[in-house]
Amino acid sequence: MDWLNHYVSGLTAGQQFALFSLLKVLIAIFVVVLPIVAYTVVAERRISAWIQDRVGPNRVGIPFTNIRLWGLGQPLADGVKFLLKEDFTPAYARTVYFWIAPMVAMVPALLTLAVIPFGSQLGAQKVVIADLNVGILYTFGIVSLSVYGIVLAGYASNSKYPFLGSIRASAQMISYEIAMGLSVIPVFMLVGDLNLGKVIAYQSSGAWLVFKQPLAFAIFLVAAFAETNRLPFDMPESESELVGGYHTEYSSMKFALFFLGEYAAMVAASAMMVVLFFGGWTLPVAGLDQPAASLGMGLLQVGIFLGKLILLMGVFIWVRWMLPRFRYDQLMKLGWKRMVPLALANIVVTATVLFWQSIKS
Amino acid sequence: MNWMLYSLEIVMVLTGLGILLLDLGTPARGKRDLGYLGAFLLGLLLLQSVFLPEAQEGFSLMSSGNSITAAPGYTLDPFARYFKHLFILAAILVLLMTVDFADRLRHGVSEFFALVLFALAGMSAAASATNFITLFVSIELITVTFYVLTSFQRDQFRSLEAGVKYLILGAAASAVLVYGIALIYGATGSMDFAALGKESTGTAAQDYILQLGLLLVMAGLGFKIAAFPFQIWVPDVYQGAPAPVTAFLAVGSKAAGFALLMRLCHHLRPDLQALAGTVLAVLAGLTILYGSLCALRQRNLKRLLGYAGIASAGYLLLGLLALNTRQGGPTASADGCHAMLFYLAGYLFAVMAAFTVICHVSRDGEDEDLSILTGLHQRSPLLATVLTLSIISMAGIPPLVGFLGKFLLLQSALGALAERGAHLWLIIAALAGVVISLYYYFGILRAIYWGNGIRTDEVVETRPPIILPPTARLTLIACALILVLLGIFPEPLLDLSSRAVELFR
Amino acid sequence: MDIGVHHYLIVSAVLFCIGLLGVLIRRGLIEMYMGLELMLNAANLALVAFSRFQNNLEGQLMVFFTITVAAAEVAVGLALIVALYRKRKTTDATDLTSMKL
Amino acid sequence: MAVVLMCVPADRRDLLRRGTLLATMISLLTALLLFLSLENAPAGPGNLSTALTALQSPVPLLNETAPPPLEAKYQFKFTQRTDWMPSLGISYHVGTDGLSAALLLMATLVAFAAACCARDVQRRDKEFYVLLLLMSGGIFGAFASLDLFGMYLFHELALVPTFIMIGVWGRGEDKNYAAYKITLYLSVGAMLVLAGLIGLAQIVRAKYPPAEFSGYNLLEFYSMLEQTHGTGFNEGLGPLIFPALLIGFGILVSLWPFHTWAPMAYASAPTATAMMHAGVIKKFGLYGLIRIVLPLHPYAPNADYWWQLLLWFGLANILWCGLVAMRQKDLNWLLGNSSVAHMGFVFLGIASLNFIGLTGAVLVMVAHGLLAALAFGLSGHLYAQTKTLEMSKLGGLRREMPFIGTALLMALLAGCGVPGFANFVGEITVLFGLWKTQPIVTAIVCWAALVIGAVYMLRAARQVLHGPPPAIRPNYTDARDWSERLPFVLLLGALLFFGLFPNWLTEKMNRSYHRIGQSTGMHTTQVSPR
Amino acid sequence: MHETLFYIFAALTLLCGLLVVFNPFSRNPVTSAMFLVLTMISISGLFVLLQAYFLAAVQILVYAGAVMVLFLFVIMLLDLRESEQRRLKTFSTVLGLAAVGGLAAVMIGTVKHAQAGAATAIGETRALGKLLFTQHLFPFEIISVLLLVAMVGVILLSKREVE
Repeated sequence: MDWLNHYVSGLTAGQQFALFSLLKVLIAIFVVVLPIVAYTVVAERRISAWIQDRVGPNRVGIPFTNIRLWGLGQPLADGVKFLLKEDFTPAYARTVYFWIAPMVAMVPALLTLAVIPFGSQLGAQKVVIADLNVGILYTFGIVSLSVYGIVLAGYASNSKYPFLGSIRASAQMISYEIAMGLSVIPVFMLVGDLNLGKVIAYQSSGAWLVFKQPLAFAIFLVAAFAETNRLPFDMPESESELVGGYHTEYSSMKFALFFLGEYAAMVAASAMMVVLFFGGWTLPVAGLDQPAASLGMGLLQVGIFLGKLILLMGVFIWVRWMLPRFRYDQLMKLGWKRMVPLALANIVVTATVLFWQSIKS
Repeated sequence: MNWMLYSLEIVMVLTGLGILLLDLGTPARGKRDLGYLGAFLLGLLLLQSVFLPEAQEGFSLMSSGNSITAAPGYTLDPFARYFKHLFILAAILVLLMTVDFADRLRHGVSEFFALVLFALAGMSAAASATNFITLFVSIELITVTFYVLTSFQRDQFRSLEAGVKYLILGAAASAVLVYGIALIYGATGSMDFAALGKESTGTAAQDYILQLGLLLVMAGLGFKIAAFPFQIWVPDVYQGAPAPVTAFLAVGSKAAGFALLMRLCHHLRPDLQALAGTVLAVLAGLTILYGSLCALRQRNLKRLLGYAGIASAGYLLLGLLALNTRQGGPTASADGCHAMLFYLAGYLFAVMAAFTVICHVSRDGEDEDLSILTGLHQRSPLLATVLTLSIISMAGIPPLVGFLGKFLLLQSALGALAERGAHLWLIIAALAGVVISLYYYFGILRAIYWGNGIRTDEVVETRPPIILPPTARLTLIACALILVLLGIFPEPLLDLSSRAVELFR
Repeated sequence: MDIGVHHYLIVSAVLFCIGLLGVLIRRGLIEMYMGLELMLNAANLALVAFSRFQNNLEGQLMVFFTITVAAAEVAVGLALIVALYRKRKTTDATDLTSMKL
Repeated sequence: MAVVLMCVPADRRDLLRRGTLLATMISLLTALLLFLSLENAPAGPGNLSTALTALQSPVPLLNETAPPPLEAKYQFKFTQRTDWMPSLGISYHVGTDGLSAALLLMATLVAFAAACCARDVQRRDKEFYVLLLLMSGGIFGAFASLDLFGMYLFHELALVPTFIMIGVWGRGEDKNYAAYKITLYLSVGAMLVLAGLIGLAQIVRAKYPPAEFSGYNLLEFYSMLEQTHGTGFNEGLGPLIFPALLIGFGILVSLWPFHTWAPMAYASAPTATAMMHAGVIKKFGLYGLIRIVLPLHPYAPNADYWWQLLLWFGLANILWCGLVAMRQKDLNWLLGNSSVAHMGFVFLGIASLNFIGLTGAVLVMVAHGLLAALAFGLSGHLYAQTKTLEMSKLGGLRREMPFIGTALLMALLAGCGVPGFANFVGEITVLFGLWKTQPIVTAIVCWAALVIGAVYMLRAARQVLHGPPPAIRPNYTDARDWSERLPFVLLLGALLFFGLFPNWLTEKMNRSYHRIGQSTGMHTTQVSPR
Repeated sequence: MHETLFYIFAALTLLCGLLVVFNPFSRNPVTSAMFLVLTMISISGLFVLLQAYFLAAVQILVYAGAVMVLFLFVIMLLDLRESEQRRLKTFSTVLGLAAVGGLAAVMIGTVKHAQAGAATAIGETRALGKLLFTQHLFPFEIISVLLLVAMVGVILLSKREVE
């Protein structure tokens, strides 16, 4: 380790920053997100099976052995399957966009994670890729880009169902983005800062915001479902109406990218909720609400964060199999006529309370 | 922050919102009456603004006689107040005009009323703007509202076409305006108009940036007032937009542009004033000639008035010429602005009267060709008389108020140029413009009184007399009376407008 | 070389001209509108650059307003273009000739 | 009065007609009274001229404010001055001296006659009478006004009525063209005048700051000239004022080469309009030349150059238009051209730059006003009967219409300057005056006036009144009763009266004008009579 | 670092901007729109370099995230595939090029001498917010009315015909 220390300290501040950032990015993607995504798929299938009172995928274990491991090898098998399937591009598709669309769908979800503090500190480094002052705005900016993947996919496919799906998607995502954005404003009014680290710090010194702002949380949750195109809001891909929506024409790895993108978006949304409403890496016990002093403590806090994240992912999966799909007009009505006014009311109430408090003190 | 200071804008917006809300509970037949409500409330507002207590002026902390500053970028000096009166008056007339126009607006009369009120709020804010942020924001409020208003009759292609043209060119003007603001901001380091008056501290390069920025800003405002190179939207938009919108555009939007231009020019430091004066002089001459010459061939009434409006924008620019003279000093420039204010007030009534007549004479979906006026003097003597008066006033023939406006403008321009004898061509252009304008204005008179060779008795058979609703009758008579009375007894208005430009002295 | 305000300004000026060019020579209304957006963005860039180098936040504030206005303008504008398209099945500026002398 | 008339329902024709007649009659009587009592009136303020203007024009009587020192100095009577637009230095200021009193008398007489002759208007007569009154009210105001702004404003009142009258009630194929032509020409002139007046006012304001701030006042202008000797006209836009006013007023009077509107408009206009315009309104330009341009002459740079131009243009008026008149086939065109030619005399009289010439010019103005009204009135009567004025289609009318025929003959004779009529006196005085400064011109003018005038006038008389009548034509009726004859009788009477007793006019004029001429230096510096 | 990033973003901005207007490979409006998105994002990068983080985020959020989606939406809805089959008029193109070239020369010539003050770290969201809600509250309110107008307008212009 000495040479490493030596090497690192020999670098300029800028180079150090670049190195650590790169490291963080690699870890976040390959150690955190992709495994979670992969196993969420398995979890989803198992949970749905459980809910529907069947078994679910339980065969695939370690390849070439007989060890089944409760089907934990399934993601690998799926991945191989995606890679090996024929990659088919329809003749009438707009080729360039057809290729770009899946990537555009995948990237924003990953980018969102850049500002999420997964933990407090590991050594001297903060466990966040970019500690932005305008973290939340950044998140929303990136999230707003995620619609391009779907829209482009629908456009590039040059076919009826994908097109309808993408139209729906863009309208739906833009609409719920508003509700989502409005819902978090009270949070930041309470915190007084846009930095996500500060949000966690605020929660560590008091109650979690889910208790202080239950309405905001509810709206955010619902909007998150819509943003990730998950049931009950999976209009863009509703199989029973649009075959597969925007990805009808996609196959093989391109399809997989959409798939992964959706789950990555789920991860991102859950992570946001953990940070905003569930105290992030803190637990109100045993001094876990202070920034970590040691490496072990730091890792533990990351673990806490991931635990909360997984719980929320579970909620996502659970809801998907419990609720029926909305009709499109109902979805819009809910978004515009219920969520937005409620979120606005929440802002006003919070502002009033804060104002009143400031007068009293 | 004193809310009373903003009370006019607040009330305007609230009235608009109120109309939108009331629309929900009003049966379809009663919706047009919301226009009366709006006009009535605006009337009250006008009263309130007239009697806005003098104590309002007590906010003044500056002793230089400058305007009172509430928050940065907003002032409620007599100048702003004068324009606010104008805008409110125009809006009242537009609302009243719209009530009779309502059955041609199939897509929501109440929204129309509300949009008019919002545009009014924008104009009102523009009159008070003293920094570029407020300027930009209020101009955009006006412009965006007019995009919608212009294309309001979306079942008619020409209305949409007008809207799209206004949109593209308007947006381009906004972009230019913002870039100009950026450059000025970069050179002065401040968004306030007042910063333009400070002595130059930077280098020559800084000055170039400032000048370029100023030119771009003037181009952006030139679009609003339809000065020469930026006038291309005018004829199509005037023709395509619904008549009340055209009227409002011709009066309100233009006046707002002039208000801003005047205030801006007033704050410029002398060398910039000279630059602006020269540019404006050239623009004025070209605008007058372009508008007058193009109007000659027009057959469409609204289009004709559009070109005539371009020409009158040119005359109005004459009022800013005084900037160009060192010797003239502040008094000369104040005289010019005084003339502009007076002209605008007269122009308001003339234009409103003319468009109200057009509203009643033209039928739905019909093109406003000059021939619709044929036999008007027998179909409705009142309409004929009022249109005649308004045309005469616009043409600048005594004793109507329009004459006095042109007289004042000419006087100020001559006064400004007297010391140097320069820009003589401009005066000649202006005079030529007036003469040319008589040709096309009198073409309208001719259409009213003896048509195009059609015997008048035949006309009576084909076109029934026009029956006017009482409010319209009242409005028209009021407009005509004001045109005449202000022409003969202009002193009250002169007094008002000279008090409004007091701060320019 | 240090990056000064003029670097940003040149970028913004060039971008502005590109946008203007787009407005002038493209004939599709939507493409023209995109050119307009470029112009507005160029102005924004200039404002932010000035704001930064003058330590004055008003420029950024102006950008905030500009962005908002642009959004509103785009909404209205696109609605208009759509309405036009419904009526005439065209979004080409050269087709807007119903009102000629 | 016009406003009152507007309220009368359109179907009461007699009422309309009588109302108009009454109005013009009252103003005629007032003007007469004013003219007669000019000598004896006190120098102080009086309301008579105000009353005259107020009768017709919309400017009502306001409270009187300023005492009139200047009025007395320049011998204006019946003055009244009231603040109108104090912030602009414009006041409602009226008053009369010999010159304007004479013109007012002539104007009211013509207006009365025109109102009498308006009977040929058959449709929409209400509008016609309203416009006629507006027109005459305006011109009375213009002659009575002592404020430059008011003068201009009152004159411009006639512009729109003329346009509409020619357009609606005019005759002939070209009436639209004629209407536009007269309007545009007149407005070009008016614009030049306006610009000149504004420039003038600015110089007056700059150089002559009196206690009560003004600028547009005629008397202050005189006073300023007298006190400052006209400095201020050499700098800035100053040098342009004189030519602008000269040309502008010239256009208003149909100065050659800007005269082409006049014959055409008179040929197309309805009778009353032609009478009013040719007789009275056109004289405003001359009035302006005498009132404003002439006093300015000694002080304006390059004035002599322009003055020379005026002289030659005036000469061209006589010769050119006389020759053109000779070639006319239509009676009204002939009369119109001859009227333009007569204007040449006035120009020459003014351009002669001496007192005698000026007196002659004013005489011609008055005489020609009466004459033009008479001639156009008669031709209007003819047209009403015959529906044409082409001289080849007329002939032998004197037998069928003895009264009209005789009157027309007398008018034509007056037109070619037969002694006994006022025209003769005026023209001869002009020539006397001109002789002193421009003998060669005078010779040409003499020849032209005598020969050309005689040729076309007598030719007209022969063709219309005598000669063989066309084969088939309906019976024409003469002027039947006194009401039809009255205007012609009055006009003829006045012509003869002033022809026989010109002193009646000239004395009053001279006395008041002398003072102005002296004080402004015209008389003393530029002209040395002996 | 700052310089490199500036040149990267500036080049990207201009390149993408140019491709919005002139695309030698495609006349498809969607392509233009996508390059416009890229331009916006690069400009946002420039904003970050200028330490205007808030505006950078807003730029992406509003322009790239909402405005451009709207554009794309409309293009797709109207199905403007080959919108520019008509030939550009040579004359107007040349004229436009000349005019814009002149303007560019003037602007760049003017702007290149602009002087830089010493930049210090500003651009705090908090400061911006304070400014917005105290001194410039009035324009802020006006903007809100403007948005309302836009909303009303869009609905009016695009709602279905009611008979």
